[in-house]
Amino acid sequence: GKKEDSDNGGSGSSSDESVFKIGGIGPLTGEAAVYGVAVKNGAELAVKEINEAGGIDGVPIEFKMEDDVHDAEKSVNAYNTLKDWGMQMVMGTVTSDPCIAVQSEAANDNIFLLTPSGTAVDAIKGPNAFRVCFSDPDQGTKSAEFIADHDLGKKIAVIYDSSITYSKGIYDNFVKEAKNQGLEIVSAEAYTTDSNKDFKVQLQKAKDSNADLLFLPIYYQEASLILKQADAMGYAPKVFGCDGLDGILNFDAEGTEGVMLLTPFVANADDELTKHFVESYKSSYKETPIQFAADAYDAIYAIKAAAEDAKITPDMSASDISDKMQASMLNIEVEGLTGTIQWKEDGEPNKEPKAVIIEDGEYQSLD
Amino acid sequence: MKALEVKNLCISFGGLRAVQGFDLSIEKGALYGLIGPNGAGKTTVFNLLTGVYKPDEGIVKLEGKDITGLKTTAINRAGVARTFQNIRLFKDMSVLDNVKAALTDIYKYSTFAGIFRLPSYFKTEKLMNEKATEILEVFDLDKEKNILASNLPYGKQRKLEIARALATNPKLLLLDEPAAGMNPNETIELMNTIRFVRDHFDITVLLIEHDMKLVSGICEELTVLNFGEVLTKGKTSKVLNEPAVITAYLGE
Amino acid sequence: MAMLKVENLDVYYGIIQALQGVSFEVNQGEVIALIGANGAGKTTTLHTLTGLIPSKKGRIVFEDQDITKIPAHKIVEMGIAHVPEGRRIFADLNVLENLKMGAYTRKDKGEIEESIEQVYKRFPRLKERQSQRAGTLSGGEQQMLAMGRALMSKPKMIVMDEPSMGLSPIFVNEIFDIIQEVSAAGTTVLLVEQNAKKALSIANRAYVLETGKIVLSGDADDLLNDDSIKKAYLGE
Amino acid sequence: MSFISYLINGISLGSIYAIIALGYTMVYGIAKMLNFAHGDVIMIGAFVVLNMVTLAGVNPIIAVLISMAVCTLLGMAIEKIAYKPLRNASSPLAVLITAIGVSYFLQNLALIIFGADAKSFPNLITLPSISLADGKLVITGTTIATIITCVIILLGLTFFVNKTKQGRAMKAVSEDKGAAMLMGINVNATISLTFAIGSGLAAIAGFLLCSAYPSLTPYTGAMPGIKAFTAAVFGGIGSIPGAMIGGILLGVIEILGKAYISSQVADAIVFAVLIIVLLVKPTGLFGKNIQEKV
Amino acid sequence: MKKKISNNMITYGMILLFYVIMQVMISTGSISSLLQGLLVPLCMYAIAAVSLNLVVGFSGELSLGQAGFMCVGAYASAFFTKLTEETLPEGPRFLIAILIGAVVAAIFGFLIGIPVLRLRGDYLAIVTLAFGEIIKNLVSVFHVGVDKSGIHFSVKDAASLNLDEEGRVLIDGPLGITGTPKNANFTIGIILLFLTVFIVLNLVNSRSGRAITAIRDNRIAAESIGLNVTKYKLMAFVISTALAGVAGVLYSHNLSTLNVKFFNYNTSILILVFVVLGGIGNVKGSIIAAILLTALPELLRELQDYRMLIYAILLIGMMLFNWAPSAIAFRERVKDKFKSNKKEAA
Ligand SMILES: Nc1ncnc2c1ncn2[C@@H]1O[C@H](COP(=O)(O)OP(=O)(O)OP(=O)(O)O)[C@@H](O)[C@H]1O
Ligand SMILES: Nc1ncnc2c1ncn2[C@@H]1O[C@H](COP(=O)(O)OP(=O)(O)OP(=O)(O)O)[C@@H](O)[C@H]1O
Ligand SMILES: [Mg+2]
Ligand SMILES: [Mg+2]
Repeated sequence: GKKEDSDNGGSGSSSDESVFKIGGIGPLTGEAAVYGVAVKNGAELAVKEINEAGGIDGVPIEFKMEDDVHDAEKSVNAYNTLKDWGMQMVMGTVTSDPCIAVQSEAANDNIFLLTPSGTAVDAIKGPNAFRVCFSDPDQGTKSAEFIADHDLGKKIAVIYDSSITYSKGIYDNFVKEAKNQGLEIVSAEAYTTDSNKDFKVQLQKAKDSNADLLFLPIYYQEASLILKQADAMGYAPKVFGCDGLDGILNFDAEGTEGVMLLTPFVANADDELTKHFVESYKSSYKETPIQFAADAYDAIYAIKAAAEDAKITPDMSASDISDKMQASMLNIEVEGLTGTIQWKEDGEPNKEPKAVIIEDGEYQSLD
Repeated sequence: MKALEVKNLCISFGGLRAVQGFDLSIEKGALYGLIGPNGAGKTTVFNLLTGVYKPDEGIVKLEGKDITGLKTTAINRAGVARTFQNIRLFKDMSVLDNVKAALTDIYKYSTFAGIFRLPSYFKTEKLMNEKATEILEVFDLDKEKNILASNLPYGKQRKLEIARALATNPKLLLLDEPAAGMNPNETIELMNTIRFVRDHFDITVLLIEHDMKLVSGICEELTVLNFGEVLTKGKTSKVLNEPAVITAYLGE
Repeated sequence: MAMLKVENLDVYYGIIQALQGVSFEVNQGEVIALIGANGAGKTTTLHTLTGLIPSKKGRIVFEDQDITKIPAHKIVEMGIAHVPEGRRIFADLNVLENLKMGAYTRKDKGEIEESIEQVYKRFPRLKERQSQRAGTLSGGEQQMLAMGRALMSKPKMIVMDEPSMGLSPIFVNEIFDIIQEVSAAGTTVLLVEQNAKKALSIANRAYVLETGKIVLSGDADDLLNDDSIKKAYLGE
Repeated sequence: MSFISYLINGISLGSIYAIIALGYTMVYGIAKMLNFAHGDVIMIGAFVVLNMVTLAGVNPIIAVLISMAVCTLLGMAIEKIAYKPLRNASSPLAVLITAIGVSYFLQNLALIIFGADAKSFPNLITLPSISLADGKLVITGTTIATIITCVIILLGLTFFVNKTKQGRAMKAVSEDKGAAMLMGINVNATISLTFAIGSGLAAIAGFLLCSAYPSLTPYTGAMPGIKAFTAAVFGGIGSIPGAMIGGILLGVIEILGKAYISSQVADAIVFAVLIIVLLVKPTGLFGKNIQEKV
Repeated sequence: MKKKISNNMITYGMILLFYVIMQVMISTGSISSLLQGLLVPLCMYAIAAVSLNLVVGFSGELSLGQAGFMCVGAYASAFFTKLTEETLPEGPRFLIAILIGAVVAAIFGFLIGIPVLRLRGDYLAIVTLAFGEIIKNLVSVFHVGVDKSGIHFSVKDAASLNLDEEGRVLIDGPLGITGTPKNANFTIGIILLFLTVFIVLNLVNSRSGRAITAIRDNRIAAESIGLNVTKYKLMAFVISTALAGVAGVLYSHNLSTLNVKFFNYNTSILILVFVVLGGIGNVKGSIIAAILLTALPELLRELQDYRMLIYAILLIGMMLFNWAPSAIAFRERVKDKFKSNKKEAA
């Protein structure tokens, strides 16, 4: 790789033997590009920092991100392209469905895979696959628990995207757990990616159901529309969401006052790590990072930690690296942007979700 | 039994009575002409006979069998074939295939046999080729059989249309202005062909034409249509000399 | 002085050459017939003349102006009207609207009504059908409309492509009368006809086209009596 | 009561579809082509307004005018570069595919210029909303503006196409370009004008779309484009009033379907109604059923 | 006639050559992972394009719903495979899955074709597009699971399937079907492509095929010679949908995730792009265009952010080059010159 140098965070023009080649996969074009681009940026930032600080045990990282347009088949193509490039580990893929396909390929090839943001259960099915973010069931369950624990409401209305895995996954598990927690779902209305502009019907039904709380396990673009349309209807429910809502403040803070969300990453948190990250991200990319960028940043640091623990070297085969990394992932603890993370056997992260509420256009801790 | 018997055929378009109380009766094997001024309703009669339009009223009988109101496809199966005033060939198909398309329901093998090339495919295709070539020979088109229909000169396109109609094995052949756009020499040749077809294939021909040389040359009897109604009918020589026909249609 | 001068026209369809070095002249006030068998290139000649297809070589001069490269719509403005083969009437518009389209280039708004009346006088059938959708007219009626529409532009010169095709005998005569009337009223006429006898009988001069070349030309009367013409085009 | 409020929702959603469909149908009616890039011109128009207002601080009305100018030029350029060479192609599908290429092009161009993240579109329509029945029914200012604009465009286009010389030229061109030339009509200019108008309307549509649903990405135009295409067909493609009615009906059906049947399968319901309508009336609500004369 | 036959032979030969070259590259290890991974998708797209060409090219109808039928084939076959994963051996199971994909897609094609084929042109296009979207929308609300007591079904969520301990969710709403075994491989893909081409070309050159093209060229004339328009249109449509179903089977047995999102109108349109770019009614062209346009974005990866932009420009450029009358004339002239030069040289 000669050309990649310019955009992989300055890994230096090292020969193949003296770098770790990490491949990133995610949507850089197409409707989900915003998530892929965020992951690319976050990962490149981390790679740059690590390389500047001497790399992984002195070995620099070369990072290359390939586009998958949020499509499973293209994702496999991207994966194969990266294999041809000499990729030793996968940081990806960004979205769930492609991740399921790619992790199955990676499991076959025994290449280590760490997805920053693939939330579907099956996205890390193989023993070689891990993730940084919470899984869909985790978020659904944790949301229900949190709502019950903090007594935010008894009667819940939900609006979710029935055509995407993320939203549907959280919703299903939320419903399951809500029952256990004694919450009542009084209205559950869906929409699809094909008609994600007008939510007045769903809002009307939520309103009519006299819910105490509106649960929005969706992404912030739609959430923002929902909040504005609710406002225009004169409906001001208590709103609770998941990590998909993160980003809403940069997008448009209007109408977000009082919205609560469960997210591992808060861009205006005042710990040093976050501040530093947000600052350098802003200076490099001219925008505030969303949680996807933070997940990717943590993913790269997790790879570094595990690689150092495993004492892998760049001349090892990808399969050997994978075996060692798998074992080491269980040993490490990463102080990340998204919390202090340890990994479990099944590849799931073990970390505490943070709950925040938006007050005066800022996140405030809810605990 | 008559080849064609039509009683009181009527159709209107909006307020326009295009054809009114049209009667026609043609002997088997006749060469019959339908003439009349522009817009008199001749083509409309053809459209009624072939099921392109459904008549508002009236009965059409082909060799005694009532075919009124049937679909175009069914009427063709019953034995009526036609050509069109504005040529309608299968432009992107070869001359041979134009004719073979018309043989589709005459020489049959299953689609399955066609796809998997069973013996019946080869046997039947051979028969079809022979039959189609035989018909094309009549129209002197066999040498052009592999070129695209749209690449034929105008005159030959008209002939191909007749050949295609003939391939469906009709009892009655309807020709709408077969000589339009042809020069006098070509017209003469066409007249011979039409006569030959009638004799050789043992069919009845009803044709519309404005070229009086052709009409007087080959039609035995005529019906003259004017403003949707029959003006007169009878032997060609007699009809063409009637003053009413001269004033309405022929002039001079 | 020739009103229209065509010099050495070469026209291709793709790589097929349709015209080879066609040259002819039309003088002010003449009726010129262009005859030839099917596919000889008559329609191609007229299309090239009015700018519908480009020529590869050659020059067309109309009233001392080179119009070879001028787009079709400008040529119409300059005073050439074209009655195209196959009529090409606007099927979705009614008869009156079609006629109005014919007057598209005219600036003298007030007189358009007058011209319409004139056309109706020539073709009473069109008046009866003035609000019928043109696509449903019979073949002959459409031919009248095409002719009427061309006249609506008050052309200096009118080119007609087989105007008698599909017309009843009485109407063929009438059309030729009308052509003569149009000519008498001062419009120059270039006429392409399959009905060579009729065409030659009203024309001043004629050109014979065979496979893309002019093979014969001369006074119409002379050609009418030419044996080879008689045999090839008059069916005698 | 809720029915009426759903109805109002449907009309406001439908009015957005309608305004997009008008541009679609205009181009289809004249150039006889499905301009699949229309939705993306809308997106470009919205980005122009957004950047004018937020970056250059231009007055919203002027921003919309600039956007119209940009889209008009863009539309004409697209027509000239990508569509015109195919005007006489042997199949009308060729230009359809090229339009798809143009659509990809515009989306990816916008992606590179404006980035992938969704932009929030500022609320520039200051019309007050109307409250009825003690505030139980609210019609937003944007909806009112959209409907008024829709009606104005509808009347304007109808007048233009039927009553002006240019409009008549368009009709002639849509039927037979060769014959139109022989009438002295400048066919290239006429088609160019059609695209200019269609694309100018796209700019307005983009502005109204993003005012009603203030989230803008390079892909914002794609789905509304398809929905508007559906609406145009629903009303009878090529028919100007058809586009308006089709658009509004589509919006109403979508909302009522969501409200009374299922919000999960609302898309299926919309398309099912479309199919049923077309089966009963094969050329759409206002489409002329033209029988070919034999 | 002769020309047609040799043209068909070139098509078959091309497929065979492609297969042989790829196999040699695979066995010598000189194939890149990317290309190797692309082989099955290439077959899949080629099959889809050839099948759509039957409708668009030979039957002359504009269909924008081909992805919907691929979706049906993909889901039906993957469902079957998952259901019998433990009970049937892989070979026969996949064979049956292919048949099921084809048959179920054909049934949908038949049911949809009957009412819809009465429409023409752009109206047919929108209705097929609509059906594609309906299929996509409906399939994504299905939840199907299986346990000892049989197959369970719900349109709400996986939980309401009430499966017992051992139960497996086979279709999980928008998540679709995951973990379908990767039964498709290049050889099977090529065989299916070969079969598709064989069926389409032979159909076209048979009695029914002539009827289909005749109806396309002139419906009124076709009726006048006694052809049953509905029957032949439906025949082309149903065969086309069955083959699209087969393409769907390849898709679902090549990736371990199956999700309706892929089968949206964009995919239908992409397949139409293959057909038109390759030349309407040109089977060989469809295959080449499918391969070219599938490989192109991969080859352009070096261009990074500009990749899809360049892709769009190339697509427009290729369309203009292939279809613009002026470009065609130019190409013919060049060809002509080339020929005469060669003659002179000889
Ligand atoms: N579908 C239709 N709708 C309305 N009017 C029609 C329709 N078909 C035919 N007509 C009208 O019916 C009349 C008869 O038309 P037809 O085509 O039968 O005439 P024709 O005798 O064949 O004339 P020509 O010799 O000029 O071809 C014409 O006035 C025509 O305008
Ligand atoms: N669009 C076209 N593409 C290719 N070849 C064409 C085209 N139009 C005409 N030709 C060919 O050019 C030659 C001249 O055709 P043209 O139409 O000018 O003849 P014509 O003298 O008008 O004949 P007709 O009496 O049949 O109208 C013919 O050989 C014809 O096949
Ligand atoms: Mg007639
Ligand atoms: Mg001609």
